Amino acid sequence: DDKQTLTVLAAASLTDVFEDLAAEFEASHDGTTIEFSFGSSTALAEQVADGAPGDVLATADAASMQLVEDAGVTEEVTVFATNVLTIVTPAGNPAGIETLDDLDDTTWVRCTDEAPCGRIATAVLDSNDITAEPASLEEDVRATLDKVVAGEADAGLVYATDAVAAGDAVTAVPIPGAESVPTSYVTAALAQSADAELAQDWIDFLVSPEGRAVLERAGFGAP
Amino acid sequence: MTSPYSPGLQVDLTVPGRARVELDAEPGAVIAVIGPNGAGKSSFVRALAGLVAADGTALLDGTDLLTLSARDREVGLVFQGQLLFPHLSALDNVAFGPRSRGRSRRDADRTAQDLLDTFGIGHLAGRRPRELSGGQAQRVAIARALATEPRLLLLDEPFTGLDVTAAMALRIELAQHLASFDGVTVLVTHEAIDALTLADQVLVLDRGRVAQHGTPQHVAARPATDHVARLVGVNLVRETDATGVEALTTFSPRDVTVSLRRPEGSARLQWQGSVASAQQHGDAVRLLVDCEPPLLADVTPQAAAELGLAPGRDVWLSVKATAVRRYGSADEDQRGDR
Amino acid sequence: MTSPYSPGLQVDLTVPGRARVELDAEPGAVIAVIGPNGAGKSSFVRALAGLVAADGTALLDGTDLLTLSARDREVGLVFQGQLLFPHLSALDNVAFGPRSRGRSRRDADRTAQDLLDTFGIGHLAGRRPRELSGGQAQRVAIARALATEPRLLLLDEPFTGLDVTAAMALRIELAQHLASFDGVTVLVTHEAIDALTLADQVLVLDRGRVAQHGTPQHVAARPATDHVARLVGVNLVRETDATGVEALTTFSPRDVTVSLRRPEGSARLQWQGSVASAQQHGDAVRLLVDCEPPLLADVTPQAAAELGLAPGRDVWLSVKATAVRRYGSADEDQRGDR
Amino acid sequence: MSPRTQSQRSHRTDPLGRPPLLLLVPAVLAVALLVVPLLAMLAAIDWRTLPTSLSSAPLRTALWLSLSTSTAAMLVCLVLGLPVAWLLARVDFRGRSLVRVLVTVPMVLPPVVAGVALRTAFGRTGLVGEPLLAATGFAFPFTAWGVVLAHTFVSMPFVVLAIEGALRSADPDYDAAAATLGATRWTTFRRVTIPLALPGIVAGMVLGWARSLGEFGATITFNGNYPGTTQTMPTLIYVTRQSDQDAALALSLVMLVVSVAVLLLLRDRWLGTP
Amino acid sequence: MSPRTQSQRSHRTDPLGRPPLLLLVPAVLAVALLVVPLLAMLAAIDWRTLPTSLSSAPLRTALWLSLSTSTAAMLVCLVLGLPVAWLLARVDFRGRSLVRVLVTVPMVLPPVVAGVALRTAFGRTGLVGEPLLAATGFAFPFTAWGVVLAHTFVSMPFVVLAIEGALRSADPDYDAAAATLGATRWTTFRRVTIPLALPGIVAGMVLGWARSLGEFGATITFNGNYPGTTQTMPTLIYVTRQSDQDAALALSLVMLVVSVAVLLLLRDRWLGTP
Ligand SMILES: Nc1ncnc2c1ncn2[C@@H]1O[C@H](COP(=O)(O)OP(=O)(O)OP(=O)(O)O)[C@@H](O)[C@H]1O
Ligand SMILES: Nc1ncnc2c1ncn2[C@@H]1O[C@H](COP(=O)(O)OP(=O)(O)OP(=O)(O)O)[C@@H](O)[C@H]1O
Ligand SMILES: [Mg+2]
Ligand SMILES: [Mg+2]
Repeated sequence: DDKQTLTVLAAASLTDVFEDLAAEFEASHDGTTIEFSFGSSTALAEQVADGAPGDVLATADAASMQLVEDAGVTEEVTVFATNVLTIVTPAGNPAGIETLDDLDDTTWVRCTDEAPCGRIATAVLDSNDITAEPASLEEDVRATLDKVVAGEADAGLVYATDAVAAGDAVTAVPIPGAESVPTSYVTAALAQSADAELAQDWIDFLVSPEGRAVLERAGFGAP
Repeated sequence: MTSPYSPGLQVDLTVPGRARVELDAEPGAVIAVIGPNGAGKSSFVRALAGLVAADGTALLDGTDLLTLSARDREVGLVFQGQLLFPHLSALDNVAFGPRSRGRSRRDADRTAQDLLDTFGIGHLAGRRPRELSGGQAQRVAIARALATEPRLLLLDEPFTGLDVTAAMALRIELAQHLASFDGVTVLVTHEAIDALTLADQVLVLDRGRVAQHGTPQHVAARPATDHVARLVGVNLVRETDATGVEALTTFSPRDVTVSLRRPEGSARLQWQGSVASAQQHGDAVRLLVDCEPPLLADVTPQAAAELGLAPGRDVWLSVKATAVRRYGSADEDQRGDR
Repeated sequence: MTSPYSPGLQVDLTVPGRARVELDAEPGAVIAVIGPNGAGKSSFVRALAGLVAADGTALLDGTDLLTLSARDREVGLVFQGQLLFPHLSALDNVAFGPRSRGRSRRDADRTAQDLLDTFGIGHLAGRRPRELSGGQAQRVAIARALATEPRLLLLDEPFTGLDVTAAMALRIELAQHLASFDGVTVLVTHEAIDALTLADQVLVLDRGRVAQHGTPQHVAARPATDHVARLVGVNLVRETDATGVEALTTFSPRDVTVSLRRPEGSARLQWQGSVASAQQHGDAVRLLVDCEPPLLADVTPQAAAELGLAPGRDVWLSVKATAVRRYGSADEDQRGDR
Repeated sequence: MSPRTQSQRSHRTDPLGRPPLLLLVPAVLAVALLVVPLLAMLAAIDWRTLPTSLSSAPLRTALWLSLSTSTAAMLVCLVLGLPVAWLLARVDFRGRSLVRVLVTVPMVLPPVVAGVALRTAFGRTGLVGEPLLAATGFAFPFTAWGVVLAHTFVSMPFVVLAIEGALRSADPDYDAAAATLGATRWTTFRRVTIPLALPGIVAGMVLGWARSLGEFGATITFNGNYPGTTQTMPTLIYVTRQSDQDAALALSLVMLVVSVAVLLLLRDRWLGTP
Repeated sequence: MSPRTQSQRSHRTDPLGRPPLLLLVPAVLAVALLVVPLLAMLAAIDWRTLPTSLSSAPLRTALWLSLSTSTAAMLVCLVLGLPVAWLLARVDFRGRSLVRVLVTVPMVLPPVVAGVALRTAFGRTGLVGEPLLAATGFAFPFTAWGVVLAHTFVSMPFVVLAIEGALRSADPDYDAAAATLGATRWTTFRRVTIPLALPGIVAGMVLGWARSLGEFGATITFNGNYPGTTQTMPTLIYVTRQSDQDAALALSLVMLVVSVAVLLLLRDRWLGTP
C-alpha cells in the first residue's frame, strides 16, 4: 500500500500553516496525500459527531473538541499549539494606537464572547480595566482581522498568528501581559478513520520538532 | 340526481340571481335563446358548460351534467368573447379539443384544417389569434367548438363580428352541420334571422326568467316581450283588464297611420308622442315614436317629407282594429311541434 | 411632417401588409368604414389610435397624429374586444379617461354616471366587468370612449352584442352626440343601417385597400364590391369587356325571376345554379343561389312552395335588362356631398 | 371518475375537474421536503431550556432590528425594484437584456462576497463610501442603515425578477387601452399595470422580505455584529451557536414563529380570497 | 413634449409615450445600487495575481460542482415546485394559506439554521436520514446529492413564490376554455397554463438557479467542505479567503463571469424577443 490519503478536518484559521505542514509531511511519507476540509471549529465538530468522513480533526479551541468527545468519536485529545491576543491596526497604524487605552473613541472590533477569541479578549480587556465599547463583536477572529485589513476598523483584537498571516496589510501592536491568557489548539484522531496509524503519524508530526518549527514560523506558541 | 334514461336535454336549473331556466329538448333539436342584454342567456349557457355554479338538474341523455366537471360534459362552447388560446396558432386552437379527447395529432390537425377551410380561413391556419382580425378569430372560435364533436353544442352569439357574406356562409354551414347532428344545440343570438332559420324552438329570456317558449313561428307571431316584438319588427302593446288578466296586442309598423292631428275613432288604438328617429327601411321610412309604449311606424318617403317627420316632431299614431292581433300573455309554452 | 393648418382629418397611411388608406374628412364628419373580415378596418383604426405602427401621415386639425404617442392623440376608441379594465368597476372604467385627462374625481364620476344612465346601465355602475353580461360590458366600453370627449372618435364595431332595443337606442344616442360633435368620427361596422343612418361618408375597404369611397347613398346605389352589394342586399355582377374595362351591374333580388327551366331571352342576364339556402325575408322567401357569382333572389312563399325551392334544387335565374343598373368600376370617389 | 360518486358540492368547488396525480404527488413531495426539516428541528429543541433562552434581552433587540430592517429593505426594494421590473417587462430599450443580467448577478454572489463587494463600494474606504464619509461624516458600516443597505442589495434581485415575471404574464393590451384614454405612462402604471399584476408584486415583496430576514453573510461581513445596531436574528443565532446549540435552536424557533405569524397576517391582508 | 421634436422613429418604438421620470429615476438608482458594488469589486481585484489564482485545479472542480448541483437543484425545484405553485394559485383547498406559509418559511431561516434543520432531518442520525441509511446504506451528508438537497431546500421557496405570483397574474379563463374542450387538468396545465405563464416560470427558474449558485451556509453546514464532492464555489471562496483575499476575489470574479455568461445564454434561448 504505497498510495494513501489522509483527510484532515481543520479550523479555518489553520489553513495556511496546515498546508505548509502537509507539504513537509508528504515529503517525508512517500505516496501519502493529505486532503483538507476547512471550516469553523464548531461546524466541523458537529459534522464529525454526525459521522463526517475524515481521519483527524484539529480545532481552535477545546470546547468544540468536547462535542466530539461527547459523541464518542475520539479518545485522545492532543494540544499541539497555543496562541495569544494582539492588537492589529491597518498598515501604518493611522489612528496611532499604542496601548489598549487608545481604543477609546476609535472604531475598533473584537470577537464576540461566544467565540474562543472573544472569551480571551474579554479576559484581557477586563484585566486591563478597559471599558471602551467596540463597534462590532465579530463572529470569529478571521472576520475581526478582515475588518481591520479592509480599513473599516481602526483596530482589532486578533491572535498573533493572524497578525503574522496578514503580513504587510496590518501593523501589530503587542499587548503586554497577553501571554497570561493563551488559547490552545487541539487535535485528535477520529474513530471513523480508516488508517488510525497514519492519523497518529500526522498528530505525532504536529508535535515533533519539524512540525513545531513550521507552527512557530506562523506565530503559534508552544503547547 | 339522475332519472330514468330519456334522450335529449331536460333542464331545470337556476343560476342564483341571474337565470332560472326550464327546458325540454329532443335529440337533434336546435334551441335559440333570445332576450335583451343581461337577461341571463350567457349565464344559462355557461351553467350548462360548467363554468358557472348552478342548482337544479340538466339531464343530457339521462346524465345530470351538473354533477360532472366541465371537461366530462362533452359540450362544445363558443364563448362570447372568444377566449382563443393566445399562444397557439389557429390550427392548434381548433385541434386542441380533438387532441384533448385523445385523437392523434395528425388526425386532429386534419379535422382542424378541414374546418378552417370550410370557414374560409384555411390560409390563416398558422397565425396566432393576435394576428387575426376580429371576424377571422370568431370563425376560429366556432371551428374550435365544432371540432370536438360535442354532444351538446353551446353557441353564445357565434355570428358577432362576422361580415354578411361570412355570416350567411356560416349559417348555411351550421344548418348543414346541425341537420346531421343528433346532439342538442343551444344558440344564443340577437338576430331574428338566426332564430327563424336555424332553430326549431325559441326560448325567450327576460330578467333571468323564461318569458316565452315555442316554435319560431309561434314566438314571432305572438311575441310576449317587448324585446321579441322589436326583434321581429312589430309593435307590442300590453293592457291589463279590470280582472288583472293581461292582454297583448301586436301589429306591424306598416299598419300604423301617422298624422299630425288627433285622428278620429276608437281611443284605445291611438297614441301621441314625438318622433325619436327616422330611418330608411326597405322602401319605406321607419319612425320610432316616443309614446307609451314606444312604437314603430313605416311611412312612405313622400309622406315623411310632406309631414316633416324629422326627430322631435310631435305626431299621433293610430291603427285599425282589423290590423291587430290580440292574445293573452299566458298563451305560451307551445313546445317544438315539428 | 406637418402641413399648413386645415381643420378635419387628412389621412394617407399604410399599415404594412394590412391596410393602405387615403381619406379626407371635414370637422364633424362621420365616416363609416365597411368591408369584409380581414379587410384592414381595425388595422386602420388602431393605426389612427397609435396602437399599430403605420407609415405616412394622419393630419388631425393640422397635427400629424403619427408623430404623437397614443396618449397625446386624444382619440376615443371602442375596441373590438372591449378591453375593459377588469379590476375597476363600470363607473371607474368610464371615469378613467376624464380623470387621466385631469378632471377632478367628482367631476369624472358624474360624467361617467350620466353616460351609464344614458346607456341604460346606471344601476350597474358598481359592477366589475366580469359581473356584466356581454352587451352590458359593450355599453360600458362605448361610454368609456365617449367620456374622454376626444377630438377623434374611433368606434370599432360598437354595436356588437347589443340587443335590438339597446342598439337602436344607442344609434339614436350616438346620432345626437355626433350632431353636436365637431371632431371626426370613424365608425367600423358590418351593418348597412349604421352606414346609411349615421355616416356622411362611407369608406369601403377590401383586402387592405380602399375599394370605394362616397356618400352612403352613392355607395348603396353603385356598390363596387361584392361585400357592399351583399350588405345592402343587392346582386352584383362584374363583366370585363374586350378592352379590359370592367363594368358592374346591380339589381335587386326582387327583380330576379326563378324558374326550373332555362328561360328565353338574352343570354347575358341569366344564370344556372343550385339553391344554397332559403330564408324568410320580410314577406318573401330569399334564396341564395350557388351560381357564378352567387346571387340572391326573392320569391313569394307560394312560388317557393310550388317550385320546391329547397336547398339543393337546381334553378335558372334571370333578370330583365330594364331592372338592372350598369356602371363602371372606376366610377367612384364621390366625396361627401352633404 | 363516475359521475354518481362525485357530489354536487365537490363539483361546485372544482368545476375544472380533479387535480391530477401527476401534479399532486410532486406537490406533496415538495411540501414534505420543505416541512420535514422544520419538524425535525422542532423535535430537536430542548423544551426545558426554552424559557430561559427566550427571556434574554439580546433576543428582543435582535428580533426588533431584524423585523424593522427587513421591512425597510423590502420597501426600498419595492420603490427601486418595481420600476426596474417594469422597465424590463414593458419598455423596449437598448441593452435591456444586459441590464436584466446585471440585476440578476448579485443573486449568484455568495453572501460573504456580496458583503465584500458592498464594502469595496460603500465602506469607509470604498468607492462611494469614502467621498460620502468625507462629505457628510456618515458611513454605512456598523449602522442599522448599513444593514438595510446589505439587505436591499441581496434581496432586490429576487424582487425585481419575481415582479418582472408577473408583469410579463399580465396582458399588456390594457396598458394600450389606458393610453388611448389619455393616461400617461405613470397613470397607466399606477392605475392599470400595478393593480393587474398585484398578486405577483405581493409575492415579490414577500420574497424580498423573507430573503432579508434570513440574510446573514453579507450583513455580518459588511456591518459586523453589535447588539442593538447591527445584530440581527441570524447573526445572534450564529454567534449563539458557537457556545450553546440548544439556545441557538430556540432562537431559530422564535424566528420561525414570528415570520409565520407575519406572513399569515400579510396573507390575510393582501391575498385573502377577494 | 411638443409633437415636432419627437421623431417618427421614437414614436414607433414607444407608442404609449415616454417612460416617466418617476419610474426612470428609481430604476436607475436601483441598477446603480446593484452594479456599483460589482464594479468596485472589479476595481479591487489584483489583476497581476489573477492568472495564477485562476489556473488552480480546485477552481475547476468547484466550479463544475457548483454549476452541476445548481442546475440539478433548479430542475428538482421545477419538478416539485411548479406543481405546488399551481396548487396554490389555482386549486381552492382547505389549509391553502397554511401550506403557502409553510412553503415560504425556509426562506427566512438563516442559512446555517437551514443546514442544521436539514441535518436533523436528513443527517445520518436524522429523522428521515437514519431509517434511510439503515434501509439503503445511503446518506445525504457529505455527498453531491446532499449539496443538491441543500440547494433545493433553500431555493425552492423562491421558485414556488415567484411562479405562483406569475400564475395568479395570468388569466384563469383560458383554463376554463380548455376544460370545455375536453382537456383534463393535466392537459390544461401542460398545454395552456404553463405556456401562458412561461415568462414567470422562467424567471422563477433563474431565481432558483442563482440562489443555489450563491448558497453557502446551509451547504457547508450540512455537507462540509470536501474538494471534489461537496466543495462548491462559495465554499472554495470562503476557504480561500482565510489565507488569500486576492485569490478569493479572483474566484468571485470567475463566478460572476460564468453566471453572467450562463444567464445571457439562457436569456437568448428563453426570453429572446418573440
Ligand atoms: N359574475 C357575475 N356576478 C354577478 N352578476 C353577474 C355576473 N355575471 C353576469 N351577471 C349579471 O347577470 C345577468 C345575466 O347576465 P348574462 O351574461 O347571462 O346576460 P346575457 O343574457 O348573456 O346578456 P348579453 O346579451 O348582454 O350577453 C346580468 O344582469 C349580469 O349583469
Ligand atoms: N398582428 C398581426 N400580424 C399580422 N397580420 C395581422 C395582424 N393583425 C391582423 N392581421 C391581418 O391583417 C388583416 C387585417 O386585419 P384587421 O383586423 O384590420 O381586419 P378587419 O377589417 O378589422 O376585420 P374584421 O371585420 O374581422 O374585424 C387580416 O387579414 C389579419 O389577418
Ligand atoms: Mg351573453
Ligand atoms: Mg376588426
